[in-house]
Amino acid sequence: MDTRLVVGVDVGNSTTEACLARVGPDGAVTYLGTALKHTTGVKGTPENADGAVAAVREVLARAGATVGELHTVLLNEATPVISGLAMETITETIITESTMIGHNPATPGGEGLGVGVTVPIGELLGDGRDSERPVIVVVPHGWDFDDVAATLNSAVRDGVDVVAAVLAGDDAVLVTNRLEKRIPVVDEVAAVEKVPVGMLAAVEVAPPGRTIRTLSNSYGLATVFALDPAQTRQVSPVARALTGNRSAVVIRTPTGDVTDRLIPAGVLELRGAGKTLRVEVDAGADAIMDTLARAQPVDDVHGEPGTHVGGMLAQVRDTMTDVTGQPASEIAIHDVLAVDTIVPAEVRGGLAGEVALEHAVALAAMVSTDRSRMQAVADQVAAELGSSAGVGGVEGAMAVRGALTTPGVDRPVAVIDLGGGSTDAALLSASGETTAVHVAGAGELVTKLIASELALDDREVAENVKRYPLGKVESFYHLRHEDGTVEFVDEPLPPHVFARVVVMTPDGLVPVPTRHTLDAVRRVRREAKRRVFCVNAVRALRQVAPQGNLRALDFVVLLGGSALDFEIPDMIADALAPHGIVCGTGNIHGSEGPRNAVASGLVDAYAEEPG
Amino acid sequence: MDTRLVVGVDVGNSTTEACLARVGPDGAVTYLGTALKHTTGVKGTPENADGAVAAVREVLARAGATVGELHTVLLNEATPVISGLAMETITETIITESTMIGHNPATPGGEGLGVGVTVPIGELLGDGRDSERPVIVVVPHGWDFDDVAATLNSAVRDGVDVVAAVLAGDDAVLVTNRLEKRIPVVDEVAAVEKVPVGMLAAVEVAPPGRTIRTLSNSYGLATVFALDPAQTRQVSPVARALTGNRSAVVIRTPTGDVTDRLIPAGVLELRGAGKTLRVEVDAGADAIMDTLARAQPVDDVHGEPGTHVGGMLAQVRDTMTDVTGQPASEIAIHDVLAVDTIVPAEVRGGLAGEVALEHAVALAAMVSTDRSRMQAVADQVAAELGSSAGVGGVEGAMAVRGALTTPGVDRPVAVIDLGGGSTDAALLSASGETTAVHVAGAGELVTKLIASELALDDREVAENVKRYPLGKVESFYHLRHEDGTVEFVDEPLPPHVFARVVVMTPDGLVPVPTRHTLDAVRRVRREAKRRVFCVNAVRALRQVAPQGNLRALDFVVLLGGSALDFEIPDMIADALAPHGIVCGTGNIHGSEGPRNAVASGLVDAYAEEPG
Amino acid sequence: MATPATERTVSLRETGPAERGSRPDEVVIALSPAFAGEFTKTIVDLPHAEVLRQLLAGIEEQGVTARVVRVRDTADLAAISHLGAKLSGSGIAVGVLSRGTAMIHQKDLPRLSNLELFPQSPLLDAEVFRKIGSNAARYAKGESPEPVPTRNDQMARPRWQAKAALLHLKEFDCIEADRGPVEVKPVFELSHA
Amino acid sequence: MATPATERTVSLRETGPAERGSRPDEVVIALSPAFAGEFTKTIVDLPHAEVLRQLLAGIEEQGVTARVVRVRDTADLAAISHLGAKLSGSGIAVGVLSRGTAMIHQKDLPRLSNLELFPQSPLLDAEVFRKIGSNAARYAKGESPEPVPTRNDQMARPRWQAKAALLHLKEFDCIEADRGPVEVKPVFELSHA
Ligand SMILES: Nc1ncnc2c1ncn2[C@@H]1O[C@H](COP(=O)(O)OP(=O)(O)O)[C@@H](O)[C@H]1O
Ligand SMILES: Nc1ncnc2c1ncn2[C@@H]1O[C@H](COP(=O)(O)OP(=O)(O)O)[C@@H](O)[C@H]1O
Ligand SMILES: [Mg+2]
Ligand SMILES: [Mg+2]
Repeated sequence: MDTRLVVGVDVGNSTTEACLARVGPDGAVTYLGTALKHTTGVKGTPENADGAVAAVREVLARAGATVGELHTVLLNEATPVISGLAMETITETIITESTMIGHNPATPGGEGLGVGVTVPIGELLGDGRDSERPVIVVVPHGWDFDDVAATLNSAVRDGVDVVAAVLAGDDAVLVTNRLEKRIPVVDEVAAVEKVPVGMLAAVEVAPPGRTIRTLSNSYGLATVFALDPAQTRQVSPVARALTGNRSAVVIRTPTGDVTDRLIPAGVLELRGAGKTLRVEVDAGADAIMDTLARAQPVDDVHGEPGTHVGGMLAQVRDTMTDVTGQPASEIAIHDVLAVDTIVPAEVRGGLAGEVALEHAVALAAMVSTDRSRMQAVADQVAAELGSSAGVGGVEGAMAVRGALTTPGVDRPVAVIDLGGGSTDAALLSASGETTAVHVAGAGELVTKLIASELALDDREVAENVKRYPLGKVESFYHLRHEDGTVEFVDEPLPPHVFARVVVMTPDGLVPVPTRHTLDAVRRVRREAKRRVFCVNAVRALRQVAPQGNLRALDFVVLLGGSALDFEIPDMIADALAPHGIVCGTGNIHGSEGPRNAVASGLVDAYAEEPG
Repeated sequence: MDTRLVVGVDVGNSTTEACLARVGPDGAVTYLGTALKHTTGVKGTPENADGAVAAVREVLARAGATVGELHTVLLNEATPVISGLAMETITETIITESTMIGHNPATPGGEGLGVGVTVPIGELLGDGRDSERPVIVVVPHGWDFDDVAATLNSAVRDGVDVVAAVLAGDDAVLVTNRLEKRIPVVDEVAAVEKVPVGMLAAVEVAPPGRTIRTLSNSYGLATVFALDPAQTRQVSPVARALTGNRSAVVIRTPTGDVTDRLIPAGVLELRGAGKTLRVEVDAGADAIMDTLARAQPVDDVHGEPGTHVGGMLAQVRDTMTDVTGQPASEIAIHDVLAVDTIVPAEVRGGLAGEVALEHAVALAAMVSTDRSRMQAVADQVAAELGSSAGVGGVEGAMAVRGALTTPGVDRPVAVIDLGGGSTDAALLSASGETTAVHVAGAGELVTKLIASELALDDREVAENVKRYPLGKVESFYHLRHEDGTVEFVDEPLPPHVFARVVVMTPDGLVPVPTRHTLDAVRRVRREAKRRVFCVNAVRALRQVAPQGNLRALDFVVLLGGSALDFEIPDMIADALAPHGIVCGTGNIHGSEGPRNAVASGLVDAYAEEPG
Repeated sequence: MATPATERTVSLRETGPAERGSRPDEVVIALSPAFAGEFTKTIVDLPHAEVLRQLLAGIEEQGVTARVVRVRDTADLAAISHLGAKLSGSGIAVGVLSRGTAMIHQKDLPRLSNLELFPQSPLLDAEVFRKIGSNAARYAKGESPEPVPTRNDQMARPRWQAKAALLHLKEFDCIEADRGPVEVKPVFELSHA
Repeated sequence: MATPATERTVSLRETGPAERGSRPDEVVIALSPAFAGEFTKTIVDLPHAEVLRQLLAGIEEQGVTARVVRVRDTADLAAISHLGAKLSGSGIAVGVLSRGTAMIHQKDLPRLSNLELFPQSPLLDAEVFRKIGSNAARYAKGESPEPVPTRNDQMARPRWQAKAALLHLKEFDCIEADRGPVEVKPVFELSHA
């Protein structure tokens, strides 16, 4: 057989990659170039042909070769693994009977603790006034700060013991600056009309940079409201909720309370290894994943109908039906990754738009539909290019073959393909057999976690936060990188980034719409990557390693889009180092980095035994 | 019996507190005042009398009473619990054969990766020059940056392929700004003369704000040095050590390496419950504490002679001998608290003062000497005051009695006394019996952890970092608090705090001599408190709770100096909340906060049955 | 009981030429030549006293100090605001014209740029001016506040266009060419309507 | 092979009156009236060219820009340094006298205060001036560097006291009262010793 020009084509969920090579009569392979295109249509569907053809044309053009010279095109047998995502909040904070105001406004007034009976400012003066008991003045919308201060000053002059105030508007500093008697003032209480009147209440404001000490201590509340032990136990959640605040208001309502309700998110049913195991979603991610580990290999996963998790998995199955064309009943979920996360949500019953960090569980679910459709794509590619085309090998096996072209790698070698929807692992043993697995959860889940924890509506911003380091624009002429170093610019920076936390993308600074500090955004980014990719790397390797023992592994090569990330490979290498594993980012043909592994593997497989 | 004037006196490790009260014929108690003095001499020794007498005189003076009217003084039977501290580094990083330079200097030059043979700058020009192979130029001390740049430029013009440079001085930016060909330059290499010459090497510098990608990846090293798999495995620790750096140099020495050696710290022998359990110190804190839990109650603890931990415990025993006067052999260690920590230490074999974060284990050990010496102190107090004085009750029982004067508290109640050396817990059951325990580790261990992790030589600064919130002085007129809020000042701040992280102490700003960011210092502070006080609170409560079941507890009251801390009480309350426990800072007599519990308890005990 | 209808007036007492401030906690309010002088109300008859009072209140509530200067040699909003920013210790200034149009500016920005612009004077009520003051103070503290939400009422443009043009021309007449900015102390008086 | 013994000279070309800089990445070097003019060496004969070159190098290595001004109406180090700080975009300046005494100052500090002071001119060699430039640039970047370590040689005081007094008086003679500071461009020339 003379030398033949072949192209390996790997159709992924988001990217289609090609590898052009000349295969000599003796099977020797000379690589001529690579190309990368966006996948057209959903992976494993005929629409993929356009993307594949485009990749082949580009790699040929780059090498100055023509379609005519092309001998054959080899496509990957993608066991189409399709992933779906869902997230559910599992805790809810509710304030009853307006017993607490804990929105922690940015500019409260005065300092200290005031305990007294709530009195509307309108009833403060005139004969109806109450000059025996200490009072806390409640000021509705519409009052001018000068008039509020004047009214409070004259009331005090009339002998009314004004000990604190609660305002609707953002006027606390303005009022306290104009008061003769210095009192603590909490402001920006939007629903101030709901503050119970004539009730014993306490207002506390800490000095700048400090947090309150009394209302965040159950026994502080007991002292202030002379509570008996049973009442103290009942209000202790109020103290917990106010911990860390600089200001707070507590009103002594008979049964008023703040509860951190657990939302019955429902039960997950895991069927596998002949067993059906059940686990409550709100038991959290660890409990779910431990149960999952005991039902390996998983046949299917269901959510209790009518519950949140039931809805979550139904949602995943629906997306699968449009993708695979299979009816929902036929869709089998073979793996789930549960991740604990927090979602900022408004507190029910709050008077001032209080926001609490509620617990949530994010679920990535993975479906493997066994019907192979790559042959249909191959036929269409052959038709369009006028050359022969066929399925060259299974993704996992091809990836691990490609990885072998990385300098310093030897059998036995395991690869982890860090993609968008799923994380795939494959092991090529010393004797040459390959075992491959797919686990749910990868790049898209990381992006979703970042978006929800930072309350970012724009998915594009969340993707940027994931991919690039952060900076803080400190003036129009300089910004500070997340590693603390300063960088100056010659031209003044645009106004929309002034004083903002920004992402340093290749095409400029992208502001992150959040009131978090740079360090807080950085922690959310790294935690999301750790909880998805470090967990999944270990989980997937355990399924391919001999007897599930990581120590038996030598070389691990990281591939796929997420292996291009600036910190994920280091995190995974650190997680695997204690097991004595040499782990690093692949470098296909010593030049392509973590890209092109499967396409290159298809060419090598062909060269070994030209089918 | 008519009404009697009595004073309860609690002698602690650092503070001596007094409580004055009038006890009526029917046993009714009227509190008249409290006082707090520094303890004189070591707790449980006759020198305590001066402090006790001073406290009694002050509380009498405050209430306008005279020593003559005093009926009796009641002292606490302090089971003198004395704690010692020791810390040992258990890992050590060593670079052999100068194979790596990883000090990550602040101002490297240029960008990218350069691979070539190391050549001293002196041998660059003239006929001996090497114009075939790419070279990395090594520049010793004494060269002026203009001359370095001129020499490199002329070498390049002569056809020498200069691909990178390594400099002794801080000149990398100065040199790269003057080069015609842009190359990566690593500088500030103090021991540059030790860089092997004529060896294949690689220099990588990342753009500002980014980290290196090739030399921190094992397969990147394999690609750069064309390593076989065995060599790749051998250099992979170098990749791990360089992770997160902005610049690095790797020199291909035959067996050069970086090892993270585990220092054999020795074995701890825990004797208790009829068993002797052994645990390696470098198995870490969790392993040590789990083993300890299985040897409860602990009779004694020993360290393997001749090993680090042997030295640690010997050191603790020596301090005990001078304190208690007992011979070392008689000293029984009844509890230890092990805490994992990190200690910045210079890397052995480093060429540029590299510092690595080494693992260390801190040990607090507690000795209880059963001989009671409080009676001797009481006799001396009686002599000096001319009134009767005696031992009124055991510390734990008295503390829990005093806690009952906190509004909102009822039996059964548990107290945790967060002191300096030890953390003490006591439970008063519904039926009135008290069980008390002491565990090792409290305020002083927290201060020591902060000092070692931030490499603070001055213990006073570490105590300040523990006690007060942080700030960052951003200009002479404003600083930013750790909660992100800004505070302006009228007078310009002193120069020694300019641009520094400071502690906001009541007597002004104290700069923290560290290059860490404010957030990093804050994380060290909170972590140290969590690993000592949250761990000890749960550990101590388990030993007093019925069947060790925390759910059986209702009310927990926090007492002692560390309960005054601005965040420790909230941390402990959060840790106990999941067990349905109402936990908060005590408020003795509804006014004294967490202070004076034992002194008040002594008075109450006396009032019940005037012994 | 709504607040009694108090109508305030303001007079601007000149205290000397406007200097550069050195305190970083200072926002400068730069007034156009005819503000609270030739004119006493905005295009929708909001008293200039109330405009100034709400701007000052927005700044004070944020714990930041304010300095008021009168610009005399131009009636261009960008020029007035940028001049104020150059004088301001924090580099942040609020510029405002007699008819009400306002802008938040910063000293390093190009003159024709701005941090926030409020072009439609008919839509600017007391509450908006309070928020403008508050946002300016927050920029001075290095914070990055959400821009002040302003309605965009296409209907307003034609109805008010003529009056706006008239006020603009009248303001131009009050320009005193090549006379530098002066620092002024606002003195508010209560006059019961 | 030590670097060849190159002796550099510097001439300061005046480019106009010294203005306030606006760029925050700028450190101003403020020179006394006789520096690199009437005098060309420090009290220990370190060439002024080398002093200026090392200060500039320390600043450049930190990625910060520098501007050099000549102060003419005073020979007082604190006054020279504080004037430089007022002109500096970052508010940070290095002041240096002909005999070598130097100081790092900041615009908001009281005139008689400073960030770092180097009073003993005989102990200041090229390496110290390099570190002074580097520390000044790090303050401009908002960092808080360790102060430059300087030897404190009591012995030096008497030996050099007379020469220091002489140089001080001579520098005084070069004062040009009420002439403002000028911006200068240093031009270095290599002259092989
Ligand atoms: N430079 C990058 N840094 C970080 N993540 C990246 C980068 N490029 C792509 N990704 C992530 O990789 C995932 C897609 O991986 P890829 O291998 O291209 O997908 P697939 O193999 O499924 O086609 C996405 O989640 C994307 O966010
Ligand atoms: N205001 C405070 N904030 C935090 N810690 C404190 C405060 N005051 C004292 N401490 C800590 O309390 C410990 C001493 O506790 P204390 O109860 O006085 O000791 P003892 O009971 O052993 O006499 C020390 O570690 C000290 O650092
Ligand atoms: Mg406010
Ligand atoms: Mg440098």
